[in-house]
Amino acid sequence: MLEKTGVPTETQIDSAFPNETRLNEGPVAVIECFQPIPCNPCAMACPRQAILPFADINDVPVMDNDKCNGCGLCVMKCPGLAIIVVDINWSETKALIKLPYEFRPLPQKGQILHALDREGHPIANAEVINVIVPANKTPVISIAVDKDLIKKVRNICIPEDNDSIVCRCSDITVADIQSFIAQGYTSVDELKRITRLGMGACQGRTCIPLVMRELSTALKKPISELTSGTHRPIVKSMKLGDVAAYGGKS
Amino acid sequence: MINIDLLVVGAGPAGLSAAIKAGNAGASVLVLERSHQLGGQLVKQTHMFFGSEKQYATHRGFEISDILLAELDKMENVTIQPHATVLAAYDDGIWTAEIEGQYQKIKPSAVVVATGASEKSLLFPGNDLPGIYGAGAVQTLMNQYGVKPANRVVMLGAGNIGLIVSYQLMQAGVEVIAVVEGSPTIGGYLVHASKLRRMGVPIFTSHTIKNAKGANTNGLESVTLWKLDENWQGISGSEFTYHVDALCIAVGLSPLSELLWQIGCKMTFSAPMGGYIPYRDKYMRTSQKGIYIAGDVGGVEEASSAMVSGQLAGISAAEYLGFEMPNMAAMKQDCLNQLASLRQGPKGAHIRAGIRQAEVSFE
Amino acid sequence: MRISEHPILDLKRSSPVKFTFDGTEISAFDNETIAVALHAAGIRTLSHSVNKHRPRGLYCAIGNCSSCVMIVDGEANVKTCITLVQDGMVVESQKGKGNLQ
Amino acid sequence: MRKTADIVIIGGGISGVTIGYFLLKHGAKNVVLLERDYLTAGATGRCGAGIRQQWGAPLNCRMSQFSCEFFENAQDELDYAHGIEFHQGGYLMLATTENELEQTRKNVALQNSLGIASKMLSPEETKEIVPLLDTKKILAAAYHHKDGHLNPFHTTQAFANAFKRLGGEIYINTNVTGITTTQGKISGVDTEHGHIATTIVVNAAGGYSQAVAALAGVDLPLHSERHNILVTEPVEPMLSAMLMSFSLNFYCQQVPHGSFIMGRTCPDQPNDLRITADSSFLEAMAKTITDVLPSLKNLRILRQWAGLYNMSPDKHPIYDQIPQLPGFYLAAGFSGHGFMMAPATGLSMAELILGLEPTLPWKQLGFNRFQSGELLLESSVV
Repeated sequence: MLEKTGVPTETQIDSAFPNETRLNEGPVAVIECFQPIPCNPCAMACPRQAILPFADINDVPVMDNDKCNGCGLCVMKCPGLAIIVVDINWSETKALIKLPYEFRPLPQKGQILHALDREGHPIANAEVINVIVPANKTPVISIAVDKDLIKKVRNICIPEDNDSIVCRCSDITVADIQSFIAQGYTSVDELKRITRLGMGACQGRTCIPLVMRELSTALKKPISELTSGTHRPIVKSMKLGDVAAYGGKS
Repeated sequence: MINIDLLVVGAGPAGLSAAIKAGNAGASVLVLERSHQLGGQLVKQTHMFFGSEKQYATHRGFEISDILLAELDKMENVTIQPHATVLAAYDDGIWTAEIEGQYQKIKPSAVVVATGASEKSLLFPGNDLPGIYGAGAVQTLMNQYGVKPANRVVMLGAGNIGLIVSYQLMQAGVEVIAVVEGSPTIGGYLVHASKLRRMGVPIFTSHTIKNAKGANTNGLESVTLWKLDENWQGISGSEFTYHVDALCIAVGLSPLSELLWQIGCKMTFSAPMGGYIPYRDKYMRTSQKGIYIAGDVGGVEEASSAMVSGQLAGISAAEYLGFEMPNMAAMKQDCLNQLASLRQGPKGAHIRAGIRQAEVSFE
Repeated sequence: MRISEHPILDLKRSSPVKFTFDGTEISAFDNETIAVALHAAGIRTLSHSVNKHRPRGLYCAIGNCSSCVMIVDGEANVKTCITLVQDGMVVESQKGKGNLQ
Repeated sequence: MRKTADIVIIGGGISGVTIGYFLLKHGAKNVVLLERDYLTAGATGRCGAGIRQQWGAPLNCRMSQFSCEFFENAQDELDYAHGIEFHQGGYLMLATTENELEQTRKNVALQNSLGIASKMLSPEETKEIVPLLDTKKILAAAYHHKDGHLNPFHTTQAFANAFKRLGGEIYINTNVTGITTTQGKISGVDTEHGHIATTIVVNAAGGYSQAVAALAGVDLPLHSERHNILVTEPVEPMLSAMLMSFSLNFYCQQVPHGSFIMGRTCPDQPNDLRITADSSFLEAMAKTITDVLPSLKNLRILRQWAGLYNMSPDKHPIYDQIPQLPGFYLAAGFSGHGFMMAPATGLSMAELILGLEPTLPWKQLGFNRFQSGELLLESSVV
């Protein structure tokens, strides 16, 4: 339970979420503040009085869900980082969650992050949809996650750059490749030309199969539907002087 | 310019077998091998071969290489050239090569491409540290040169190569800490696996490497492994670490098909055969007239199949060149029968699927 | 280190030679490649990658990859896994892309 | 894929993306670019990517002057994070015969009169710039320090990104299968992914311009020639200038990441759009280059490839509307220097299509010159 673990119980989480009807009506703030402490910035932050005015500064916040439009102003004002905004119908398959994140480096729009649960375990990948950096230095990050995870995801973490080497000759990592694929380079030849991958002394023997696997994963296409790229002579390097010495003799 | 009836690219089991058959038929044959040693992967194989008598079963790989080379030694119309890398194949029919440091052009009337396969690699943080080797490199060190690659090794991959090389490592005096396999089951022959288990080597299926670490100067010092879930994702919390000075990667082979691409052979991707393979007819001809394939470049199989496909390619190329032997049709049929029997068991299912995909008729 | 006794292989060593690696004398046999001889002497960091300067060693041992390039008798970018050692050879670690002589 | 556009550009090489960029910059709307494979898949991704202002014809001087200045400021203008890697190491044009020496002198005088600060160098002065050079065959050289080299992939991407930021749309892997006309005018483009209705089509298909024109039944006075290039392993910097010689038939440079790129014209090349590599190129190139730069003999060749020069009768490009088919524009026939001229191409084509006053003398580059016989002569092409 919360007092022992720092993690709210399922009952507590359920009590913080609005009912399904309200969730379906649009973005709404969810406040996971269960212990009376002397603190009221959330109620002060809300321009629509959706967080009901406190009688006592020790009150726990109470929402009028119908007034909330999910603007997220309270998210960046809560000293306990206890508030998120959930938009379950953000797209056909994904829900949007706005959450506070006070670490550097900041995530970038379009970046794929790990979505963490309330115990800090990665439970899914999440795409960063928006990053708002307010003056008070509590940025609000919007992420898209699978709809069934809205009650689970409560934090993010930026995956470490995967510095596994794809191309030894030109020192290109899998993070480099993933970033170029995300920028729209979606074939072996395009990646070769923009990164020099496979253009070194090994002639692409080690790296091309690895890149094709990365492309296949990123594009969600079987390798058989990708093209392997061009195969240019020569297969082993040869000195200019030795080639120049060729006299056509047999 | 070297004019020759048949150019054979590669002096491994497939290329040597092709040269024997084409040479027997009377063709002038030039075999070019990039290494200074002939025999391809055979020379690194210290284990007794499977198969049947026709594919030299129970002989060890390096002995088979000697047998094939001794046979070729008797043939005056066959030249075998080590230290000779074929560089390129052009659409005007000219092939170029570096032969003992010299640039040469060759105009062959037919070609058997028997370039074999190259090892696949794997992505994980630290994958380029010194001390991380392809399985072939480890074999080269210990079996070709008698040098111990390391003291404590983890093997990635429980296919035949991973299992065999693990065993060979132990014969070379190296401690094999574990064999790690991403699939839920062991891919190689189970007799190979049992050989290792009774030596006390654990085999972890549904496991893979998470990362490798090492100091700048000495290279690899430890590997962290973890368990995979049913979607091949690492399970956090399942990590365990071994202190080792080498990691050996045996995650499969990929056909070395660059020359076939260059000459315009039609190719198809076959995962079970290791990657892109050429379309070929039953008798090993590619979509390009006069260009034949033999061995792993046509799809990764065992050395026994490589030898038979080499024989078949050699006979077919000789026939294409107009050479005759009294029993050519029967010899070809014998090769086809041998290949069918080598591929017919449950361990041959993926190969049969690959062949079905790539085998066509060009007439 | 070299294997002294092998259950299957009858290891025949050929003529002994000496070469230097970054100034240190190394003993080898003349049918070995440079990379093999260095391994036998316990040296396995052979090169450093061109951009990130990561240490690299023998990886494929058959000239496929570029992991083992060194400066041999003044010549840069020599694939040491397929170059045979010779008596008196001067082998040096390569930093960067190598200078052409 | 959209169904209508104001302007459709065919070809995702450097010319196509610059035309698109300048069109939008000058106020065009709804511009779509179609590329059969991917950006730079054709000649752009295969070219030497040298940039020079040393030409023998005034028009080429003007065009390349404009282009070079554009590239100098492209980083700011196009706002491309990676950078286009413009390395201005200078071009050395080597003269080895008396005729060539005389022509080189004339060219330098012309260039100087147009404000291009090229100069003649003695063999000794040339060797100071390129110590590797064997000067025994060299009578003199022309040098211009502002010439140089670009990364063709990043340069194309920089224009493409800027084009998209201005609202342009790019469809890659989209083969044009037909060009439709109504009452003798362009009415649209058929692609493998659908039809786009438009009244303006720009043919910027490089080596394949004739094939694209043929889709509309138009026969162009152009042909495509195969040219080979080789690239070496990268080594530490040792040659900062681009070397070229018409009499010795070669060009050669070391690019920023260390590789040498070199090419020469080989005789008897197929003109059937084949771009497979040529079996005779390597030894011809190796002999030529080791003769001039003997110390490269130990440098290793990594790869060779070929690409198409789209040749016009007078080795100058054609910027024009097809006279018999209103709405069908052509930017082709670059004869091997389309990459370095690309900003001039983009601006000129935009002005031509949008009916703007010419910044550059592109009016001389129309089809008229072939009828009137006023061909533009250019001596300086490898």
